[in-house]
Amino acid sequence: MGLLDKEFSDGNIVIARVDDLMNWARLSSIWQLGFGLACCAIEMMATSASHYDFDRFGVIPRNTPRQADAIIISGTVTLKMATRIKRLYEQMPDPKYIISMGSCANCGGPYWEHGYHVLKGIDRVIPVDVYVPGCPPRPEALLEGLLKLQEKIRNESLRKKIA
Amino acid sequence: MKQYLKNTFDGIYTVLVGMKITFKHLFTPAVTIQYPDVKVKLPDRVRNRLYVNMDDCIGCDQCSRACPVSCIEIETVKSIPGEDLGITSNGKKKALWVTKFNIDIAKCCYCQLCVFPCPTECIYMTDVYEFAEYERSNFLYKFATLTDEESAQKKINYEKFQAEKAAAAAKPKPETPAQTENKSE
Amino acid sequence: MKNPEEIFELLKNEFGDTILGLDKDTPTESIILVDSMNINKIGAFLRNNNDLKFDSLMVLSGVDDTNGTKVKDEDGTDMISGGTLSVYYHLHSTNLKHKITLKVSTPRENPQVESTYNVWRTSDWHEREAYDMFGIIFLNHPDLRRILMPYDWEAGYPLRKDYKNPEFYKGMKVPY
Amino acid sequence: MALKTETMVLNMGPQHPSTHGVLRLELEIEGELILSVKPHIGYLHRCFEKHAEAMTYPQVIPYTDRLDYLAAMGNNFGYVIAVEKLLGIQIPERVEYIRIIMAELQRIASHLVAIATNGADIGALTPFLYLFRDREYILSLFEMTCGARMLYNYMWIGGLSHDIHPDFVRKTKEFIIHFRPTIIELNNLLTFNKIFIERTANIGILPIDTAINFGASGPVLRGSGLPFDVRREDPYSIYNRFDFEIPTGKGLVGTVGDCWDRYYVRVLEMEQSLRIIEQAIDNIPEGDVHSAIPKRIKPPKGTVYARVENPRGELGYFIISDGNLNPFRVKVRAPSFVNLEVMGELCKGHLVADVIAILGSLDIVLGEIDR
Amino acid sequence: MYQFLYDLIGNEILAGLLVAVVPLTIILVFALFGIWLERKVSAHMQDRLGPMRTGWHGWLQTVADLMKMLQKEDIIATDADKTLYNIAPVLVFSGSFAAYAVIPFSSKLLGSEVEIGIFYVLAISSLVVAGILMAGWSANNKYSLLGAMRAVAQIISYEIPTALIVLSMVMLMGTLSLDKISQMQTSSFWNWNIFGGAVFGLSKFLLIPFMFIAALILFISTLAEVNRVPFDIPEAESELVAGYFTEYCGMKWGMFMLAEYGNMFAVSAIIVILFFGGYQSPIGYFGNSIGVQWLVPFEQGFWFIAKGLTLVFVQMWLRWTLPRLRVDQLMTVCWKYLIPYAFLNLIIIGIISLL
Repeated sequence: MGLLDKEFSDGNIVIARVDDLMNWARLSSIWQLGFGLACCAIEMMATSASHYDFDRFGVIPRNTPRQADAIIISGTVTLKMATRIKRLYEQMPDPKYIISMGSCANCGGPYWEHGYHVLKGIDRVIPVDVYVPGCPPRPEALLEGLLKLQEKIRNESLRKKIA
Repeated sequence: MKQYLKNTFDGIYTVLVGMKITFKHLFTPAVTIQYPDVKVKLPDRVRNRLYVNMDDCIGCDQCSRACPVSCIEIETVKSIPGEDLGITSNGKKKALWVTKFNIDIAKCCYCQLCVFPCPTECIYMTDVYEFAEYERSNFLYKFATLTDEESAQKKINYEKFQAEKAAAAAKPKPETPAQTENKSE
Repeated sequence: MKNPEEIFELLKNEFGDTILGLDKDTPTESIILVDSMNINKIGAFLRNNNDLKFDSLMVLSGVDDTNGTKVKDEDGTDMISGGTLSVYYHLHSTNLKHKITLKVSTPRENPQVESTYNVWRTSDWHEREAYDMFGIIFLNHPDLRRILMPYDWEAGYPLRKDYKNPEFYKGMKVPY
Repeated sequence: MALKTETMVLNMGPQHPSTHGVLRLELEIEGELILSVKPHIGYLHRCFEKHAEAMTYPQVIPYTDRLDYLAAMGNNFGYVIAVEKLLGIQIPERVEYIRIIMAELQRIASHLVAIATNGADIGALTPFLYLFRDREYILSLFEMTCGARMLYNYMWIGGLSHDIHPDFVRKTKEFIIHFRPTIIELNNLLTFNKIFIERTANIGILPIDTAINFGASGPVLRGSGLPFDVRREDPYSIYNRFDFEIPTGKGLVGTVGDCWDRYYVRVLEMEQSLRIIEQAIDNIPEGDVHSAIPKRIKPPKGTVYARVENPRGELGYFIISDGNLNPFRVKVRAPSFVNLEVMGELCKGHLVADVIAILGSLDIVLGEIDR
Repeated sequence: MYQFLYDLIGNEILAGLLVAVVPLTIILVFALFGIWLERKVSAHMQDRLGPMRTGWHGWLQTVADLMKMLQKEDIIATDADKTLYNIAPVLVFSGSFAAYAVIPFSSKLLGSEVEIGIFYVLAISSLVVAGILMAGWSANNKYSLLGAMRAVAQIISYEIPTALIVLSMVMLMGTLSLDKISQMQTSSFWNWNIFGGAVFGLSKFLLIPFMFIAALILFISTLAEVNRVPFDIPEAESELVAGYFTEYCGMKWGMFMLAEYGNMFAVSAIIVILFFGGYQSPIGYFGNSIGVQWLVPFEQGFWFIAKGLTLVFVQMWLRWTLPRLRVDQLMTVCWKYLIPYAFLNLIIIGIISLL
C-alpha cells in the first residue's frame, strides 16, 4: 500500500517537517477524475472554466482512475451506476479522497423519497471525505469544499495515531 | 491539383487566424474571481442556505406541506390558555409551542417553494453558501428554541389541562360551561 | 389538414370493427380507441395513406389505468388485479401539419401489444421503455429488454401503481 | 485463405471523458472501423415519472428543472403550458413576454455548452473556456432575477415566481452588445478552422427521411435540411408575434446533414435567439406576474399533450389528470432520448474518433434521456 | 567538455558520467519549468490564472506534483506483462534523453563532438516508438493498445519528412555534425540558415523562401513525432481515455511526462540548430565587445536556451488553439502533403546550391 500506512515512532522532529512537506505536496496537487454524473457535473465544469478556475488550486481533470487522486461525485448516483463507481474507486492508487458534491450524492437529495432507482447517498458505497451541500452547489461552494479537503489532508500524518 | 493547393493554403491560413485570437487573449486580463481571497457579493434574491427566524414561527406547518422533498419536520404542542407565547413581528398571536423544527439541508433542493406560503415570512433563504461538512449528520439543522425537557414539560402541561377539561366536562353540564368560557380566553 | 373526426371516419370505413371508438370528452384532444393486436396495420395505413401521411410518431406512452380490483397481498399491501394497461400513440404529420392520438388497452395479467417497429423506427426505444416500466410485451420487437432499469432487475415493473421497493440490490440498501 | 480476423468489442463506458455524462457505448470495432454501436442508457434514471405521480402540480416544477439540466427554463415552460392548457386559464401579457425572453436566453446558454463540449471532444479546449465564460454572463442574469444559477423553478402554473429585477433589461442589452463579437470570434477560431472542418464535414450524414422516421427533432433534424421548428409549426405562447428565421443545414462545407451542419445550425440559432430577445426586451408590458396563479390547482379529468421547442429539440409533456391534486401520469417526450436512437444508424463504417464527433454533434443530455 | 573534465579528474569513466549528468539536469529543470509554463500559458490564453497557490504565481506547482506522484501507490495490473510494463517508461525516457548527447548548448558545453550528430539524433529518437509500443501492449488494456498502434503509425511515418528536410539542410551545409552547423552560421542573424546561410550571393536570396518552407515542414513533422496537438492522437484524451499510458500511475507516468517534455525541447533544439543559428547570438557577443573572453560560452548558452524556449512556446501556443486530427487524416497530411513538398523543396535547394 502507499507510504501512508507505515507506522513511525511518535514525536520525531524530522517526521514533523517531512509530514508538512508531504501533506503540502499532496494537497496542492489534487488531480480530480474528470467525470460527472448530472447537473452538478455542469457546475463542476463551470468551476474549472475561466471564472472560478479549478487550476488555481492545482486541480487538473485526469481521465483514467490510475492517475487521479480525488473523485468529485457530482450528481445523482443510481443503483446501476453505483457498482461502476465502486470499481472506479478501487482502481485508484492509494492516497485517494472523495468529495460528495450536491444533495443527490450526499443523501439522495430530492429523490430520496420515491427514487426507486436512486442510491440514497454515495457513502453507502465508498467512504466520503467532504460533503458539499447544494443543489447544485455554487462553484464557490465546491471550491470551499476543496479547501476543507485540503485542511483535512494538511492534518494527516505518517505517525501512528496515539489513541 | 487546385483543390490540393487550396487545402494547403486553407490549412495554414485558418491555423494562423486561430493563433492570432489566442495570442490576443494572452494579454486580455483574466476574468477569474480568486475565490478564497476575493468573495463576490451575491445578488439579493440568491437562494442558498435556509434560515428560520424562530420567534416569528407560529408552527402552522405550511412550509413542510409545500416542500416537494419533505425535508422539514415540525412538531407542535398546543399551549394551555394561561400561557403567554409572545407576538410575531406582524402582530399575530402565537398559540402553539414549536417543540421540534428540523430541516435536513442535505435533502433540500433549494427550490424556495417553502418561502412563499409562510404567513409570517419567518423562513427565508440566506446567501450563505459555505457550509460543507465532514459528517453528513451535521446537515440536520435543529431550529427549535425549546430544550428537550421544556418541550416535555409543555406536553405534560397540555395533557394535564386536557385531563382537567375532560373531567370538568364529565361533571354536571349546566354550571360548568360558564367557567370554561372565561378560562379559555 | 384533417381534424380527428374525419380521420376517425376514414379509419372506421377502412378497418371496420378493429377501431373501437372515438373518445371526445377529454377537454383538449380526442382519442381514437384501437384494438391492440393490429396496431401495426393501422399504423402502416396511417403512414402510407397520402392524405394522412402521419410520418412521425411523437411519443408512445404506457399508462397503468388502475381500474382493477384492490386485493390484499400477503404482507398487507394492496395489489391491483384485473383491469387494463393502455398505450397512447401521439402521431404527427410533418408536411400536412395535423395530429392524432391513438389509444390501445390490454389486460393487466399478460399485456400484449403489436410492435410498430417497422412503421416508425423511433418506437423501438419507446416500446422498450414501456416494457421496462409497465411490463407490456410488444410482439416481434427486435430486442425487447429493459432500457432504463438494470438488466437484471427482478423486483417487477416500477411505474405500476402497486410497485414495492426491493430491500436490497447487489448488496446496496434501496429504501432510505 | 482470408486472414481470420476477430472483431474487438470496445466499451466506451459510463465513465468516459466525452460521453456527455453517464452513457455507455458498446462499439464493435475491427481495427479502427466501427461495425456496430449499441448505446446503453439508464445510468441516470432518477424516476421522474414516479415522483410526478406523488407530488402536487406545483411541486413537480423543481423536478422538471432536473430533466434537461442545461435548459431548465425550457422544461418549466413545457410543463407549465401543458397544465395551463388543462386548466384553461388566461396568462397576463407581461408573463408571456418574460417567459419568452428567459426561454431564449436559456437557449443561448444551452447552445454554448453544446458547442463547447462538441469542440472539446474534437480536441479544441480553448473555445470550451471562452464559451463557458460567456455563459457565466447569462447565468448571472438568471441569478439576479430568480436566485438560482442552473435549476430555477421560475415559471409557475399561471405566472412566475419573481418579477424581473429592476436592472434586468439594462443588463440584457449589455449582454447582447457583448455577445455578438464573441460569436464572430468563435467562428474564426473553431467553425471555419480547417482541422475542425476536416473532422466534422461528411461525417455522420443523416438523410431527411431517416431523420423523420426516427422522430429526430431540433438541430439534429434541421441539420438535415427540414425547417421544422415547434415555435413555427404549432406556435405556443406568443411566438407568432416575433419574426425570426429557422436556420437549416445547407452543406456549406460537406454534404447536407453532416456533423458540421448540425454544429453550424446551433451557431445560427444563437443569432436568431438574440434577435427575438431584442424584439421582446423593449416592449415588456406592465402588469403583475402573480395575478393569474390559482390558489388550489385541481385540473378537470382529461389528457393533454403540449410541445415546446427546447434547445435539443421538441420537448413534449403528456399529462393525464384524474381530477385530484396529484397528476395521474406525466410522460415526458425527451428530445435527446429520441435523437440518441439515430446514433446506431449514423456510426456505421466510421472510425472510433468519429463516434465522438457524431455524439458531440447530437448534443445529448443524460438527465432527460434517462428521466 | 569531456576533454575538459577528463583533464580535471583523470579517470575517464567518472568524466563520462559527469558529462552525462549535465544534460540530465537540463532536462529535469526544463521539464519542471516546461510543465509549469504550459499550465500558465494555457491559463492566460483562456483568460484564467492557472496555478496560483503554491508560491508566487504557482511556481512550486510542478514540484508539488512531482512529490505527490512519488507518494502514490504503484498499481500494476495483474495480467499485465510485468517486465515490458516496467521497461517501457525507461526506454521512452532514455530515447529522448540520449538525443541530448550531441546537442551543442554552447561552443564549450557540448556532450560529444560526434561527427555524425544529426544522423545519430534521427536514429536514437525512433527508440521512443519501441517504448510506446511496449507500454501500450503490456498494459493489456484496449485503449492503450489502440493508442500504441496509432503512435507507431504516426511516429514512423513522420520520420520520413524529417529525414528529407534534414537531408536538404545537410546537402547545403556539407557536414553532419551539429556543432559545425552552428559554427557556420556565425555573427548576426542575417547569416542564419533561415535567411539563406553565411555565404553572401545570389543563392542566398533565392534560398530564403525555400528555407521558410523547410523550417515549417520540419516544425510540423517534429510536432507529430513528439505527439503534440494537433497530432496528439496516441494519447487523445477525448477518445482513448489516456492513450498508451492509461494504466500507468504515479512516478511511472511521471517518466512519460518527463520524456515528452524532454523530447519537446530536443526537437525544438534541432530546429534551432538547423535554421536559427544554434547558439550564435543574433546581435554579436557582449563578451567580445568588452574583451571578456570566458563570458562568450555563457552568452551562447543563454541564446540557445532562449531560442529553444520560444519554439517550445509556439508548440504550446498551437496546443491551445487547434483541434485534433483523426488518424487517417494524420496519414494523408504526412504522405500526401508533407512528403511531396519536402521532395520538391529538396530538389529546388539542390538546384540553387549548384548555382
